[in-house]
Amino acid sequence: MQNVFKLNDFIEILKIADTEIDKNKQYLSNLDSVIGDGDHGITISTAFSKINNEISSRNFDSIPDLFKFVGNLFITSIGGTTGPIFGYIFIGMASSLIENKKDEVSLSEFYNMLSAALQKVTSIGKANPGDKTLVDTLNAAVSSLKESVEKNMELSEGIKAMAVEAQKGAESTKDMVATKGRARYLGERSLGYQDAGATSVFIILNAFNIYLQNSQ
Amino acid sequence: MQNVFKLNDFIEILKIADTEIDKNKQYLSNLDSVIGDGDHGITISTAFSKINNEISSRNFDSIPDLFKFVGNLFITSIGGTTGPIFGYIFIGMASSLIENKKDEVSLSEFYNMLSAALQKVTSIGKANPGDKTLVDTLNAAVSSLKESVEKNMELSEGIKAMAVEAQKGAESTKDMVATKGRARYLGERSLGYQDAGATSVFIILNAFNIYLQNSQ
Amino acid sequence: MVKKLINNPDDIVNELIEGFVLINSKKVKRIGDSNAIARIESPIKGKVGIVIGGGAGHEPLFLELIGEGMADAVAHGQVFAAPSPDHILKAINAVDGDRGVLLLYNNYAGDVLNFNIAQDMAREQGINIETVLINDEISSAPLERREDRRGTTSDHFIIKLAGAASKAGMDLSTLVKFLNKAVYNSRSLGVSLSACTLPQTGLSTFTLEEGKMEFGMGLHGEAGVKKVDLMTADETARTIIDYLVADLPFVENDEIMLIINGYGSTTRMEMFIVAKNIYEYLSEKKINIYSGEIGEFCTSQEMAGISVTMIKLDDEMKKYYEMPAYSPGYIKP
Amino acid sequence: MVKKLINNPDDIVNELIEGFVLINSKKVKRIGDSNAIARIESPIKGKVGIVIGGGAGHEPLFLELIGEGMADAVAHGQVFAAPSPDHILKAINAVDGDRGVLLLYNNYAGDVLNFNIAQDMAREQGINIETVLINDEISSAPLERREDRRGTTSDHFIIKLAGAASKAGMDLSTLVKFLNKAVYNSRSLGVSLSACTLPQTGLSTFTLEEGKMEFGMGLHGEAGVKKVDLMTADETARTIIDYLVADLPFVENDEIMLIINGYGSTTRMEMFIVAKNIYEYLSEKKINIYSGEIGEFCTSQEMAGISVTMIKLDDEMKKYYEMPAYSPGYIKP
Ligand SMILES: Nc1ncnc2c1ncn2[C@@H]1O[C@H](COP(=O)(O)OP(=O)(O)O)[C@@H](O)[C@H]1O
Ligand SMILES: Nc1ncnc2c1ncn2[C@@H]1O[C@H](COP(=O)(O)OP(=O)(O)O)[C@@H](O)[C@H]1O
Ligand SMILES: [Mg+2]
Ligand SMILES: [Mg+2]
Ligand SMILES: [Mg+2]
Ligand SMILES: [Mg+2]
Repeated sequence: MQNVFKLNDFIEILKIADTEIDKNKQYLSNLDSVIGDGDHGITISTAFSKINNEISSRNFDSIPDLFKFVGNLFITSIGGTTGPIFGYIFIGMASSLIENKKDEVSLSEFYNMLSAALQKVTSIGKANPGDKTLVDTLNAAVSSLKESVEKNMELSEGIKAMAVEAQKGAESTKDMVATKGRARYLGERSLGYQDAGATSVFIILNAFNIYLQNSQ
Repeated sequence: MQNVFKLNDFIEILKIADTEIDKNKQYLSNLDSVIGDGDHGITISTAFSKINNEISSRNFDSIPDLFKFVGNLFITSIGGTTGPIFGYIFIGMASSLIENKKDEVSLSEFYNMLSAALQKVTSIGKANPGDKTLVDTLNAAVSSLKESVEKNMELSEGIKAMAVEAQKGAESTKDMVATKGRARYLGERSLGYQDAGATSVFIILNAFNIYLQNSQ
Repeated sequence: MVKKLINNPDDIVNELIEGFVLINSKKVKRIGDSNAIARIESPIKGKVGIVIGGGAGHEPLFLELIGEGMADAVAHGQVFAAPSPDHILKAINAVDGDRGVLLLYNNYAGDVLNFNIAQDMAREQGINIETVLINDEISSAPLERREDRRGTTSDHFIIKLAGAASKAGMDLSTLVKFLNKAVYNSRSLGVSLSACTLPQTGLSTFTLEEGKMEFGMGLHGEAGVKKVDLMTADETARTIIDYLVADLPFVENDEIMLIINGYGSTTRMEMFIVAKNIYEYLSEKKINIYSGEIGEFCTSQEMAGISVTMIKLDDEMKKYYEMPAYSPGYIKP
Repeated sequence: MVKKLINNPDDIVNELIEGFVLINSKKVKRIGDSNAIARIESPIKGKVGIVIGGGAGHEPLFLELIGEGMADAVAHGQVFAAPSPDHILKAINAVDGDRGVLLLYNNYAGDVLNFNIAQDMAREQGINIETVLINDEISSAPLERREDRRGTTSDHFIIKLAGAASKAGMDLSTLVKFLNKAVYNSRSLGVSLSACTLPQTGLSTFTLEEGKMEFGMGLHGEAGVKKVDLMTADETARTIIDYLVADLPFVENDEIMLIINGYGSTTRMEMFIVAKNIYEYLSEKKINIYSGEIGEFCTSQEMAGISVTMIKLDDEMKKYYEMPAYSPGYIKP
């Protein structure tokens, strides 16, 4: 049973993320149309198709190489809020590895990656946990990873726990009042609805889990 | 019991017509919206209010004077198809009396009036009986009057019969395919719906009947 | 209930005119409190006065098409109802200079009745006055009865030609011939996706079921030639073009004016998509688009749908089309 | 189902741009197959290049506002989504002459993120580039957080000023100050009567019950300040004007630009009726309307409703407003 992610694992995980996002495209748009402008499912699924297309015709030297490429593609060519915000998640993940040309990532290194992503996104988007954005999912995932690393968990166990907490994080946005993004104009009226971006980040993080479960 | 119409009777009848049209305004617009453009109730009720307003502040020398005035008001200031078509009905009615300054109208003279109106409208609008227009109501009314005159009926009996036949005339448009007016574009699809103008002409003719019934 | 921004339903057209005159107070004047509105400089010496008009509810048609190089005056009826002759006569009198007056309007029974009465009244006043009827809409009668067809979305183009030619000094009888030629070469056909409501009553003039669209629907909800399942923009474009091309007919190397008109709630985005499909299809057919316009030129309240107008051009029509026109509702710099 | 005239939902913006470029082929060019479109004569020497942009679906904004005396290039995103930096950078590169480039767009989080990235990329290329954000919509944040407000229907006016001033040779830093002054003096507020649907999905962005209307609704269905029973045009006009006047505040003898914008399916008839009511109310308040415009300047698909923009003018703003502008979507002769 594998205890590290290799470059090829990540490439496969991005494919799973693409498939999972695609399955949930309509659902994500529905979520966004209640408290946003209804386009999140389209934007994020278009982005993942594009990314997997581009990846398939390229070779990557290292894991940070891959993540930087994905991040830059998101940032420069997707648009919407999704483009830059998700782009900086991947750029953030790459940044924690960038020093040395990394070709394996342990659970603790993965924790560092996601933690850097959270920092990056917070500094760009100025949303904090509780603001009813994808930061709530990321934050829950990072906390879970931190605990799992401290408990010295296996990779797949840690990732599984992360997915569970990410889901809770996404669901927790239901009880929040939006203060960032388009939903903020709704104020109190945003209560009771789950945030679209928080949900898609969960779906993406869950792709890591699906991959590890399948490869067992 | 009166056996002729006098000037003042017609003025009272126009008031009744106004009231009756007003009651049926929505119904007439509904009819027009199924096979026309939905404005007939508004146009005809606006016209009758305007006419009664203008009449109330004027004196008339004779019956043809009154009808000419009403006809001209319709023709010059109402617009739509209704303005000219209904205008020529009144002008036609006046024309059969115009020679001598008439101040009473018998049933047979009334028959001549309506008969002239029918002719006038047919020559202006080019619609024949069966074309699903107000001509069908007028035509039925004229035929009934002709018979009543031949039978030497009392005024109120003749007018009552006319109203009955006018209603049948209006209802007969249900089974016709429109070939004139906006409804003609519907072709076969106009079958089953009663014509709005045919209905308002019935309502107006019925005002003559209501007046005579009330004054008995 | 009518979900529209109005006040007293009986006062709609009056308030419409007031708002229009307030915004354009330097350019137009209302004749008393009538529904006749004329260019502020009317009557203009040396040109035939162009009077247009018809029912309200199709804005920018007709109200907003008076201005330099366009019409000189407009007579408005109530919503979807022809103006009465008294308003038309006021418009005629306002623009009667020294070259006569032209009545230019759409071929609907109500309009013809009322404008003819006004024309007779003007003639009795000694005014030199003629009429040109617009009848471009091909679904309303077969080609053999072209004179029975109603007028629709070539209006602003024909009015533009009338404004330019009259401004250039064309005399009344030449103008009538010229415009009749332009009308003769104009063809329009539209498609509706949803109904409009009459603002006074809130009633729909027709119903279009979910997933259906209708070809040839009239501007007041008069039924069209066929009701079909909703097509793509491309299929819609090709179907309309096929009808139009067959009707004149337009042939290879013809040079045309193309107008894509939105009826009300259809977006410009959709109109541009249809435009793309039409450009491609006409290029396949080797019919040359001299100039293309998209916009809301003739609306039918909040009806969804578009119409397409093709006008076969010759040098005379091109010349007057190219002259500038400045009206609140149509500008050609 | 989406009842709109489209083809492949994923290709909407691409086809929109193609249709636009076909109709305006003598005036604009698309940069490769990107969503960047520039005036055909770009880059123009001696003037700051004006780049505008944002999500599609608001036509004529932004696409149709490039032209002489208006913007020089536009970068378009998908419907209701900010353009990505690569398109923006292409627009920047297309108009970068010898006087620098100005980015002028609406203050939405997505737009700010993407335009800022593009601006950084342009600076890395050595381009002299600045940004002006439009934030006229008063319901989106209280006055103390004016910089959080979104931009809406003063856009075409601010773009017009930018086009005129840059054409007249104003340098980049002066232009930024001038436009920030114009934005500072701009206030808009709208009211919605019915929702719009996203063309790709057919989903409504919100629902408005029968008989209700909402003040301050955003252009993408973002909720407004209050939902009320449908008001008359006059009550609506007065309520909007009260909010706008209190916000700047506008005071007696102020001279203003008035813009009445239709969001999509609201008729020009309704806009004129609202205009009449606004003219009357502002005259009561002794606020002078220097110039009034009505039309669809910034739409939100087929949403029903209107917005009103008031801009306090000074001599400099009037001077550049009076200069001519020719773009497909906005002409001032
Ligand atoms: N400032 C922010 N920081 C982090 N995430 C944000 C921020 N603003 C919005 N988001 C996320 O973006 C999502 C919306 O994305 P999308 O629909 O693509 O963008 P848009 O609002 O431009 O239509 C929201 O659901 C939210 O999770
Ligand atoms: N040629 C005609 N001759 C007689 N009556 C006609 C003719 N055309 C239409 N009508 C009548 O006019 C009525 C419609 O009137 P109205 O709704 O006011 O006019 P419009 O069709 O201009 O909206 C029809 O119901 C029909 O009875
Ligand atoms: Mg969104
Ligand atoms: Mg009617
Ligand atoms: Mg009518
Ligand atoms: Mg969006």
